[in-house]
Amino acid sequence: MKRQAPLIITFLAGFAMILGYFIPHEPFGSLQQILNTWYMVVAAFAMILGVGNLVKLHSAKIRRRSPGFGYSYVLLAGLAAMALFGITRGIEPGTVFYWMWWNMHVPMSSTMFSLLAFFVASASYRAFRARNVEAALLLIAGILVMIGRVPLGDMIWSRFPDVADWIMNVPNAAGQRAILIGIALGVVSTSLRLLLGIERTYLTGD
Amino acid sequence: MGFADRIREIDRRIIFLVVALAIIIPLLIPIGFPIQVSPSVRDLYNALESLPPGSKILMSFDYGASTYPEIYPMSLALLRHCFRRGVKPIIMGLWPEGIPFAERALQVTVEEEGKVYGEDYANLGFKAGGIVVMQALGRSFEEAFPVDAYGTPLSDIPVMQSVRNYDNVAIVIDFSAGDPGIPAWIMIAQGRFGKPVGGGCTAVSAPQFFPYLQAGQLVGLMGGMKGAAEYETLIRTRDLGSAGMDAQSIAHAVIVLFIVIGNATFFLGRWSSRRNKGTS
Amino acid sequence: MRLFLITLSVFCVCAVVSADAQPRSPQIFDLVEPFPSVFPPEQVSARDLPNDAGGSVTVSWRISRSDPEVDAYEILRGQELEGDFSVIGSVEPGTCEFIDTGVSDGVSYFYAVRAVKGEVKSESTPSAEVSSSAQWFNRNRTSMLIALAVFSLLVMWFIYRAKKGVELFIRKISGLEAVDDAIGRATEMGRSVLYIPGIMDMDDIQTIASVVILGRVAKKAAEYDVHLHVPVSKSLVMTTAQEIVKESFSAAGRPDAYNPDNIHYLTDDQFGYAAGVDGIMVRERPATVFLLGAFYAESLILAETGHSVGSIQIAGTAMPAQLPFFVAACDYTLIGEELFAASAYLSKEPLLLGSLKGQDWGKAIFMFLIGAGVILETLGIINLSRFLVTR
Amino acid sequence: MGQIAGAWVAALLTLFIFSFLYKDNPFYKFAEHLFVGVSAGYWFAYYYHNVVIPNLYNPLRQGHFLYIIPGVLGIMMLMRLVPKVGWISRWALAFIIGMGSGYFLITYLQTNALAQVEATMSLRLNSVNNVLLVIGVLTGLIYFFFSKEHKGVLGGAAKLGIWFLMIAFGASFGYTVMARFSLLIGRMHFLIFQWLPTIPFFRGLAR
Repeated sequence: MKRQAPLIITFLAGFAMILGYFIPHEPFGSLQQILNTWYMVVAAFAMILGVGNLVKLHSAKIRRRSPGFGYSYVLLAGLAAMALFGITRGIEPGTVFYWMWWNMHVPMSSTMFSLLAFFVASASYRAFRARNVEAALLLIAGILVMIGRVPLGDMIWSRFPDVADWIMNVPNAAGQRAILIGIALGVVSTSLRLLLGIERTYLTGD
Repeated sequence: MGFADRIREIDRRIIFLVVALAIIIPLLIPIGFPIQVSPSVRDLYNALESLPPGSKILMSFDYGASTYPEIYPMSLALLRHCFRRGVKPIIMGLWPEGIPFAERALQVTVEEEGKVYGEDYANLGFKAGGIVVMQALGRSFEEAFPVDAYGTPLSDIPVMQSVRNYDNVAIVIDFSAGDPGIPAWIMIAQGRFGKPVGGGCTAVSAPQFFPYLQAGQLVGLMGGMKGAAEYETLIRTRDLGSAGMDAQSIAHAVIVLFIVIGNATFFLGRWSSRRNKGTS
Repeated sequence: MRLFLITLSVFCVCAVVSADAQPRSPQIFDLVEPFPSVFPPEQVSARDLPNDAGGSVTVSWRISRSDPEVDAYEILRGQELEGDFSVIGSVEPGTCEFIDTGVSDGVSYFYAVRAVKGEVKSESTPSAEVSSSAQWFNRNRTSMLIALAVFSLLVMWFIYRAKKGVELFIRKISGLEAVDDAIGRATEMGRSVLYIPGIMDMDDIQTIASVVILGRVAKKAAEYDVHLHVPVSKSLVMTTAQEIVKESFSAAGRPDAYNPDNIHYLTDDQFGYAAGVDGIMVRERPATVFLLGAFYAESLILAETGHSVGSIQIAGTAMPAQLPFFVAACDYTLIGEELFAASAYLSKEPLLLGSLKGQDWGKAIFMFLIGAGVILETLGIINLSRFLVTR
Repeated sequence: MGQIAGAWVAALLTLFIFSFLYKDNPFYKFAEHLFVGVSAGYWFAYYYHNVVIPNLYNPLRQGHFLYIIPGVLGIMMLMRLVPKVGWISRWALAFIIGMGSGYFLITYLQTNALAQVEATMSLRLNSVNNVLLVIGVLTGLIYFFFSKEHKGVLGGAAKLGIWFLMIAFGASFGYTVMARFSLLIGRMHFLIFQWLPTIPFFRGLAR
């Protein structure tokens, strides 16, 4: 029972999702939506485990005076302030939660995101080298599209934007399609293995 | 270690510094590369240009912090154009983060053009619900927004007094970063109520809206920072978009230069190692 | 003047009558005198929306001849032809369709549409009787059902054959061949292995695939006695990963070496997680980094930081937009489908390998369809693709 | 005042994160830990207000007792904290994995496989572009064959396939570079034109 039940639940939940796709008649028609709501609720409960884990690890760090334990205070303070203000005082504009979100979370998020500009530069310096045919194709396609999409490219040669468009619409589209079809088959096969209980490592043990 | 090797193994922090300079310098000292205006941006400009002064337009800010560098410059350009032409924008947002950006854009443009709140424009604020709000607007603006963003009833705002529903606005402009965004506005405002819809979106999502442009469901579209720069060219005001385009052009050139240097040193290194092998 | 108006009206009516063979609306004749200010909409029809869960009827009509002057069309509904009709909705001029979602299944309804201009209302003849119903199968999705059946049978057939002991050949996948060496390298260097399972939750198939691969990697890590560190972005992924790693350590005979604290939660936030993992990378300097699962824009932030601390990086994802960044910045990249093949490849279990063979047959069928479709289309014989359309 | 304080907090945190580009340092560590804490707290409160209240608490209060099921599944998940009955959390996990597999099985088969195959097979071979597209898709698929060794004709086709994939990777890389710079320009713009002007010396920069 202990071992069989999870396999049966997996199969039933997956089968329900598939039925919901093909059968518009109720109660099947709205199954996908209902199960998705259920999932969100379970994920919200699991959040307690995650945040609990974070608190446990960092309070242990502070207790043990591990190297850099001072930063754990910062982390716990940020977590506590955000969660407590958010739950007790609401999350609308004008609240402390909103102020912290707008002046801490948003700028740090967008700065982290903007680091990409630097990493794109260092990655292309390193990786875009014509070591072999494959790398050379990567390089040429990358450079042509890059140049074709800024005014500078247009100034050098007025056909650059057309070249960039052609690369995007023909060889790029072909490659992307092959990748997408391959992924779909991989997903179908993985899902079937899970639903049929052939892949069950995630459920083994006592 | 030869010169070529040293260049090849260059400390990546030097690359970071060059990239940062390539962005900061054009922002401070705009260069002014000529910008080609694409037809979809020109169409949008023409649609606004053809409105008689005093017309009202609805402008929805449906984007957030992560896409603001691309879309915020568009809103500046469009607001400037409206104010200069005497067209009166009615601002709203279907994304909570959109309104702070709208307010910032208004602050800048209103001061420049000397406009008055309530007379020349209105800000209805944020409303959750997406498509439901769009449909409610079709019945009555007052139903969707009983008060404006500052708590004033719509009936007390001069510019809103002659506005009942979509019938009384000339065009709907959407600054869109996702859902709810341009597709929903096309479905409701254009499809159900027959209002022309135009707008701006991120560079990455622009290609997916081309079919709407071809079908005439969108009167015009700005894609990414480049779209904003093109609009600035049309209204003859260089600002964020154009400055950003300079920075982008320079940064692109810098990256291409890095790639060229990388390849040159790579081949130089291979050539010298082959020669060494030959002599030993 | 009056004479002119009458002549014009008669002329209009004649035009209407001669242009349309449909039943004439009696109203038109009633309206000859006085002059008809608004013509009614025509040919009102109502039908049940097919392939739905019921509760909806689509009403369509031909717009009024005086459409440009009309203010709106009102849609009316009644349960008896002679009974009361009530207004259920109103649409703009130029519209010729309305979807009524306020009906009960199995009840008969009649619809009419009227053009409204100021105080003047001009109503059409009622539609035929209609009732809505829910369907037990969405016929638009027949091709999906066939595809699903074919691929399920293929995969199951090859799994069955594998069970019977038929040998299967699997080609080399270099990213997966490198796994052993990458973990061995960590032993030699005395450094850790960092495993990043992407930023999506356990309901994402890529995350599930990644966590299964984590099991295989953990087993090798236990055998080599390497410190395995798994920071995650979702609580459910944390609990699942803890289970799997614990199990793998027992299977490798080293249950004592398992420490649940090595698999810990950071934050649900995309860039908060990226900031945290970057910090871990620069401080711990792992010998090997695995980036397997669903990634978004943070892919390159992680891969570049991992490279800068000198780690060997094995990446893999089915997010097409992120693959270029992994290809550019990592030592090995599992491209799309290869990510889903990894668990079978690493485990060498015949049943799992059998499913790979099924995938290959799927590809072969698709290739055949593409080839046949293109040839038939080019020769102008038949458009095969329309059989595949699903909604 | 709150706005200027906010701008300063935002600007300092922005600079702290940028400092990581030079090397790991106490400022980055501070920002990183604050970021992890604040964002975890953010999502915790977000889940509470946007999932637990509307999808569990409200429906249960209104008497929709079907919602007891996700509540029970959620509590099963929490049972992990009690070692003796921890195994029951696998039931909740099994539900989620099953649901995810079923959902993705359908969506990927439809939007990735059938839609792409359909788009490709309706091409007419009357232009070089279309011929290239079809060849690219077919050879790309051959590259993904696992159960045949890539030798001979198959090997040649797979090689051509990987070339198409490489062009696709290069092109998408080049295509996204632009959007990535917009983000950095946005941050720099904030620092130069919004934060610096709060310091009297730089007031002239305000826009």
